[in-house]
Amino acid sequence: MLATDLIYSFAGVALFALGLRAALLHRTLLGRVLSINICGAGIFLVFVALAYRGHDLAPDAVPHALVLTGIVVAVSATALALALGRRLHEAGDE
Amino acid sequence: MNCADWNRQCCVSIHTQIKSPDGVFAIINPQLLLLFPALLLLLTMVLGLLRALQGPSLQDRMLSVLLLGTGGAGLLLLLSFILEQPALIDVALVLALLAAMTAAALTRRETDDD
Amino acid sequence: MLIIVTGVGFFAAGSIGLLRLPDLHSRLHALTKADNLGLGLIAIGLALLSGSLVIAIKLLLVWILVLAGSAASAHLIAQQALRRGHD
Amino acid sequence: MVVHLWNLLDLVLAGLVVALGWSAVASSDLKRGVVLFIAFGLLLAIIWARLNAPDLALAEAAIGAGLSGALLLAALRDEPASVGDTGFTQGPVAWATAVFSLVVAVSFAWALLHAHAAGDPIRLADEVIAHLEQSGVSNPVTAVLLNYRAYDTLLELAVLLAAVLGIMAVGPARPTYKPAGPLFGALVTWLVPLLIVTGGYLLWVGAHAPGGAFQAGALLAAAAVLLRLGGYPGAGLPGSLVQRWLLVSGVGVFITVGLLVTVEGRAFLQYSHGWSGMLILLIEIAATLAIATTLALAYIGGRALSSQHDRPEQ
Repeated sequence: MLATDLIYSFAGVALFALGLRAALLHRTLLGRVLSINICGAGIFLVFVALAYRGHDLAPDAVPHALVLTGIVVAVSATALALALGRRLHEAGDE
Repeated sequence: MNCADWNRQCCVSIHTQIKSPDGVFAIINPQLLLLFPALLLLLTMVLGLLRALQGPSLQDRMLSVLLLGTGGAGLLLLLSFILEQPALIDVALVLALLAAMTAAALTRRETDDD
Repeated sequence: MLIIVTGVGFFAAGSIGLLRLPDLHSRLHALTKADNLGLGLIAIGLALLSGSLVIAIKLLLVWILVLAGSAASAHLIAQQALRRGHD
Repeated sequence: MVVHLWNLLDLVLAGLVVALGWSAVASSDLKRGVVLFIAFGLLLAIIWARLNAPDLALAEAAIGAGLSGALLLAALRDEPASVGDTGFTQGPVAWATAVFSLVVAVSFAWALLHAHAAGDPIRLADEVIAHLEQSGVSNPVTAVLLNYRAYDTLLELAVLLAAVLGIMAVGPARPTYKPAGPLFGALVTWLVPLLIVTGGYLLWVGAHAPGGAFQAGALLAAAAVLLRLGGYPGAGLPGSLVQRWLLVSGVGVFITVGLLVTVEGRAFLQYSHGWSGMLILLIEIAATLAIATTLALAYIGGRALSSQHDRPEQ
């Protein structure tokens, strides 16, 4: 049998690498922001997979708390990046 | 009282209900029988997602995401019973509350659209 | 249990419909009906299984909300597709 | 048997999430990317549920599957339609990047594999559970966030504040939406009160069950986003002065509470035992309002709305 934490943490690593590659190669801001979000989600997945301790044991709450704030911070940072991009775009038009 | 205890308490009723009539299911955790429908549901969601990959139009993809949302709510409900986590019903509730939001964000017109 | 499996069956029908039907409007039609029925059956099945009134009410609430949400979404998507069609 | 079923479920979920993540960023068609990213968020919520992390599943359902989708779909409208500067960088740089990512991934995976083979590490989980009774709450995640590692959470709230100040500084809000049709309008009037009630519920149960300030704040922000999508330009937010007070209230109350306990001769943010439950609830209420306002303004994408009304119509 395969270990659950390994399945998901490998998926997280794959997402991280795919997001990293795409973030470096995308030419549009929105594409890069999307890629970085995928990248971050990969890291979250690794964290939560490592916190998992099977059905019967309560999972480790420390990584959960880190990821929880991470999710909220990620969406705010995304919004900031998009707002900056919009401003840049407007400034370019003038 | 920790989290796991709290969850267990809330789901005790499920245990007793399934186990009591005959001892057939008592050997394995009865909730795990729900794993079959959960897996089937997940596979149908994979099928539905092929439409999101194919498109062709943005609306087609959105429709597929809508299906994923409904199926996801169903899967969360099943998981809440399998894993004995009543809080997952709340997650499904949040998903249900926001089901219309993405479709609205996609289709609503801004005031300076023509 | 049987109700739940039937519910999953409806989901399967919805997914296959989404894949095989030729155009957007017939897909909309197939999807919204099959899925909502499927989720409803799963919710009812689980509500019967839970034997708890609070949980049963919550499950029904989830179903009703998804029903309302997907009706509105389907309406919005169809409306936009029509608008696009006229352009 | 049962174990294999779980394995199958895990493999399908993990495979699907990687496939979705990959296809969301693999194409230069950004519309496709954004819609697939929303699907990715939904799936992530299911995975958190599977991995026994209901707190995260709640937050992801509200944010990953709701808010950030709405945010990105709105940003899609701003994206220039020109074809000139889109797509991917090509050529040797692309190859080098691919190799680099692969090397990173392989070394990362190798480290994980070794960590796994080394057996169960020393964890903080047991410490968390052991001191739960003294923390004032019985949900371990809330205990970590607002008691054991309250410093981190305070700084995270400060990061959120900095982000929203940045958003407000760079320019005016996005254009508003046309008034909603009857069906969607009715849905909004039904959903918004329900979202607010659910937000309050999650804030309250956060002390002993999955939920808390971050989830509640996200739900309240979702209510504001829905209002705005329904054609209310103010998104139900209060006037700009109250808005600013709400924005700083999270950090403000946190620091005030932290300093007040020092009067008692304790360290910063080291609550006394009898009071910790109350103090945590107080901080959480303020944090919820601050997070909700922050995320709502992040969606709106600009300065306070009162100034927006006197913006000339375009």
